[in-house]
Amino acid sequence: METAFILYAAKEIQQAILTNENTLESLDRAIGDGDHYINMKRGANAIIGIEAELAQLSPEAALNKIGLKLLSTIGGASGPLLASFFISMAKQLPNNNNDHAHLKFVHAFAAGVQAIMQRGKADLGEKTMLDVLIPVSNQWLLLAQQNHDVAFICSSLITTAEQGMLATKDLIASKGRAAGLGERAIGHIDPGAKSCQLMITAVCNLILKS
Amino acid sequence: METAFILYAAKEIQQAILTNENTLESLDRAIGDGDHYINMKRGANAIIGIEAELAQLSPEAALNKIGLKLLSTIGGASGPLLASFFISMAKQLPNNNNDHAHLKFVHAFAAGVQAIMQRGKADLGEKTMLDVLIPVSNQWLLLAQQNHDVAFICSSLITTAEQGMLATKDLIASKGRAAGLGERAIGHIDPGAKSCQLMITAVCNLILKS
Amino acid sequence: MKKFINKVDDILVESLSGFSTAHADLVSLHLDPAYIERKNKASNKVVIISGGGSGHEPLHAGYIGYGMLDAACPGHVFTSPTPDQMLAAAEATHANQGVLFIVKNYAGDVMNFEMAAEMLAFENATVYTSDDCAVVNSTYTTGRRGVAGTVIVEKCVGSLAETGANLHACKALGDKVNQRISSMGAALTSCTVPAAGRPTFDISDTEIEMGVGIHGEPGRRREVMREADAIITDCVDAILADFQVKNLTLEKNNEALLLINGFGATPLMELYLIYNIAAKLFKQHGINISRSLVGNYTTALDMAGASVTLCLLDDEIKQHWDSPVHTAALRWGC
Amino acid sequence: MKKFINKVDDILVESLSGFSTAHADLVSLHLDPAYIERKNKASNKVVIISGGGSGHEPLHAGYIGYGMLDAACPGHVFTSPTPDQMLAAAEATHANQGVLFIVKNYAGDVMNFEMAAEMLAFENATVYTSDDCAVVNSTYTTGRRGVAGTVIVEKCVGSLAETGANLHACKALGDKVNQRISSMGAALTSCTVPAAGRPTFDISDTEIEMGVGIHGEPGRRREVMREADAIITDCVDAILADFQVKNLTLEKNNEALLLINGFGATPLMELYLIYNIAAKLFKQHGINISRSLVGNYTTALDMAGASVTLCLLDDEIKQHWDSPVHTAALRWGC
Ligand SMILES: Nc1ncnc2c1ncn2[C@@H]1O[C@H](COP(=O)(O)OP(=O)(O)O)[C@@H](O)[C@H]1O
Ligand SMILES: Nc1ncnc2c1ncn2[C@@H]1O[C@H](COP(=O)(O)OP(=O)(O)O)[C@@H](O)[C@H]1O
Ligand SMILES: [Mg+2]
Ligand SMILES: [Mg+2]
Ligand SMILES: [Mg+2]
Ligand SMILES: [Mg+2]
Repeated sequence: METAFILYAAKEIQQAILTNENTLESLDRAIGDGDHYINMKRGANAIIGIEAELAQLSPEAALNKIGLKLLSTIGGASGPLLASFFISMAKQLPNNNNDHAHLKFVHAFAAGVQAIMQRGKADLGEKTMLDVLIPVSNQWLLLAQQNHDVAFICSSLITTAEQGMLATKDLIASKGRAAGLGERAIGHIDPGAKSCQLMITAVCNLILKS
Repeated sequence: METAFILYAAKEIQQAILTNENTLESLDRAIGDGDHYINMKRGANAIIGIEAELAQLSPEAALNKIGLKLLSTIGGASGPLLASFFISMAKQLPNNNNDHAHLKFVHAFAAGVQAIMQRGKADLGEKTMLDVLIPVSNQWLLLAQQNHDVAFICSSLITTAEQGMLATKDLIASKGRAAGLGERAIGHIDPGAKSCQLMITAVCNLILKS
Repeated sequence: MKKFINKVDDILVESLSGFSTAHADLVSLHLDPAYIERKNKASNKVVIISGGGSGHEPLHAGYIGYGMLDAACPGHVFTSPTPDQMLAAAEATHANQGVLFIVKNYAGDVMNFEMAAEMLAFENATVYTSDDCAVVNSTYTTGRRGVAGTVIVEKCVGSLAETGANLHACKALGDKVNQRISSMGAALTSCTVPAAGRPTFDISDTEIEMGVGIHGEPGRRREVMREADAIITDCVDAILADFQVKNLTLEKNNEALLLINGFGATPLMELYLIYNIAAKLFKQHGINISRSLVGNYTTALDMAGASVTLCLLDDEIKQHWDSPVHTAALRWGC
Repeated sequence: MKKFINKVDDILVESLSGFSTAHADLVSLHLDPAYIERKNKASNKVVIISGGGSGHEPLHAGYIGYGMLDAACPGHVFTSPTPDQMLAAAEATHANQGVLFIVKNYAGDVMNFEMAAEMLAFENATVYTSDDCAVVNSTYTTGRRGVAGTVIVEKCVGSLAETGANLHACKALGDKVNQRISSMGAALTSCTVPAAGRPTFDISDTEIEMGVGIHGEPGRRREVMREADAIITDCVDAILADFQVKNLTLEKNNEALLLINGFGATPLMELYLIYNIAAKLFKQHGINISRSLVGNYTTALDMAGASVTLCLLDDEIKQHWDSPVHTAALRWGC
């Protein structure tokens, strides 16, 4: 993975967030406090704002920088979670030197997801972003180990992310702001799950296009 | 004038106020603070509330009691003005013993209007209740001195009151809450003028009926 | 209309009961006629009594206590109290030095207090507050309205009375302070008088009422909603123009008190944002804002909006503003 | 949306600037990262730092000063601050005795403060406030929310820190006070987050949201609007039930502090009416309300609504509640 790719991906993610203002805002208005879109936008814009600086860095340094920037920009619940994701990903990336590039990246992604689980003390089925991230991480590792081609993996992950996101609809939340809602959370997709699905889809589509 | 008549009149006045809730409230909302109906209602109900007590009194004692009750019940601008009216009327009534009963009452009414002018430091044309009361007082004195019959006088005063009330529409206010409005008061009838017109009309109609 | 009330007719008594229970160390409540009386008052001082329609809380009962008021007479919502209330309050609190009434300059308040003053058996005087410069004094008006600046008058006069000053001196200070205050406000929404059950005025989502009164009375003009900078600049300009009309030259290094008052439904966050704008503008005019007050001090029920008040200080006013005060709504130095 | 703002992105800095200018005797403002720091602090004491999303003013910056907080870290509206703010505030105010963070128990606040605490070079501890009994603790929840009771925790811990107590003692008192507080609120209208530009939730003219959060999060249930007696009875019952769940027996003559907190757009008149109802109900349960606080202390922007908070006192808590405090929003005894 090259830094240039990270920057392309950041741009795609920014677009994915900005074009889904209504969706993200409505979801967080329904079972949260309505700021998830604003938070994600602030984060995405901040990363694009330091694009030139990031371009000078190694991939892991860039990812780490992204994490730190998100940490000091987003706030809320999503801020430290996404920040932990990128910081841990950056830390993991230089390891697993025996793996080929793709697998290294998969492991880094998994480390990022692990960091979110630890920071948020949450797991699958709690109606959070992890309901997208954990299935995607698992599925990706599986497909990569089976040596599927990148295009197949990307298409498959798009589906996994969407299924994970949709699955949050029927759940009661046990973490995050929606945890106070009990049964009333049922019927609403989790905003963080939606934004993660959007970001994953954006990056997968970017790879598919190139 | 007998105390029984005062009590009949009070009932008619109460009805006139209660059936004009929307009108009075809207007028004071437009160029005042919206409470004129509530104030007048509170006053009228308080008088009916002491009906039994009033029935024991002489006409002048009853009028004085009405004034004091209004004074401690209505508040706002209309409270002390209407109170002054009745208290002064009560004071005047026993005088002018040479006049026949009707003229005595006319003079008492005039004294009441004078008291309002003094208390409010206001005169004709300032867009207040006085734009009804002064013309009615003058016209009444004139017709009574000309020995017109009571029915004619009552019909005539109903017209005078209505004209005075309608005339406030084109005026700029120089007294009361609407005085802050300048040109913006034009086009609105003064709420106090309206309630006075309603009360005068109610009493005149009572006499016409009997 | 959604409000925390039981029966509309009971609001006042229930709210006053809550107030006097919550502040039982400071005040006691009397009903029929209604007035709130200060506890622990001096036995020999000018008694300071204010009052007016309810709905402007914490005005006036919230300012009863050491260094400010001795009693307050609450009228029905937005309706001036009646003379029997003032008489009862004066008789209960009288402390051998006469009574000073502080009255906001509205026809109703003026006349009711006037009648009380005429009936009162002992020495008394009245200070009328009239700081609202939205109502331009002209041949057409009986006079300007008293709004948020009333709090400053009550604070300073209350402080002076505490020193044992006589009635004449208290009245003179009140008049002087009032003369040195100008206020100008804007409403974003109407208020709703509980007994009326609907908003006092209609205003669209894109309009504001410049110069609104604290009863929702119409002000100078209806305007299109603009950014805070523009609205507050107009308020500040109106105040500066008013000081000129009053022949009070605001000279370089004049010290002033800046009060940003919320009408009841405007968040503190916005009030501080307004303060930021107003303070900068006054400073640009060379005025030294050396005292500040930001919050809901003279409200109009649930109206969203705010007013800017400037009080030109001198050493005497400053001393009485700074002196200790212990009331429910204003407290410092003790 | 009508608000006194210029550009939505500038609200926070403009409002904070206004706050720090108006209270320049008490605080100073730092930007990038944003924190507000107390002036005149002791050189040797546990430093008390709080923070959270903005929009709850006067929480937290309004409680900086003698006897309460040493610094506050304001996040964007309803969004928790970021760890760099807490680090900068801690480094600026550190006074050789460690740092105590007071954090309202929301996932975002918890995680951001947690990361700051992990990165901080010196001794620190955190008190999480979780007084909102609207969110029933169950297998489904990570925990209850911190709401208006936070003010009581900050007051008491701030008082103890002023005596030179160590970090452990401050943390212990904070946990104890938090444990003895329950709150329950109701919203009549939604709030509007400036950046969103429209109300956070839709609610009709005949509905209320029982147990609403201070960010407009949905509460226990949507209900038909009722009279104040009925709404407040439900709040009081929820609080009493919560005390039972917590195994805190409210015994006869137990002293308690009753706080009626407005969410921002509810007039003081209604808050005192609520106080009147709540105080009577608690008294009927034998609870002795010996301390009271009524006003807008933990708001939710422009939301109309209020919450009832009961804090069970003991001698220690009473002493620290009564001790002198000098902040922008809470002041007594000095
Ligand atoms: N403990 C947690 N673990 C994982 N994800 C969480 C946790 N708490 C919250 N989230 C995610 O954060 C999202 C909300 O983010 P955001 O609205 O930006 O923050 P906040 O809730 O502080 O307003 C939720 O939709 C959920 O996906
Ligand atoms: N100085 C005055 N002289 C005569 N009438 C007055 C004066 N001031 C006010 N009014 C009358 O009082 C009416 C308003 O009464 P009301 O609404 O009950 O009191 P308030 O203005 O105090 O709310 C006005 O419409 C006007 O007719
Ligand atoms: Mg959110
Ligand atoms: Mg009126
Ligand atoms: Mg009125
Ligand atoms: Mg948030």
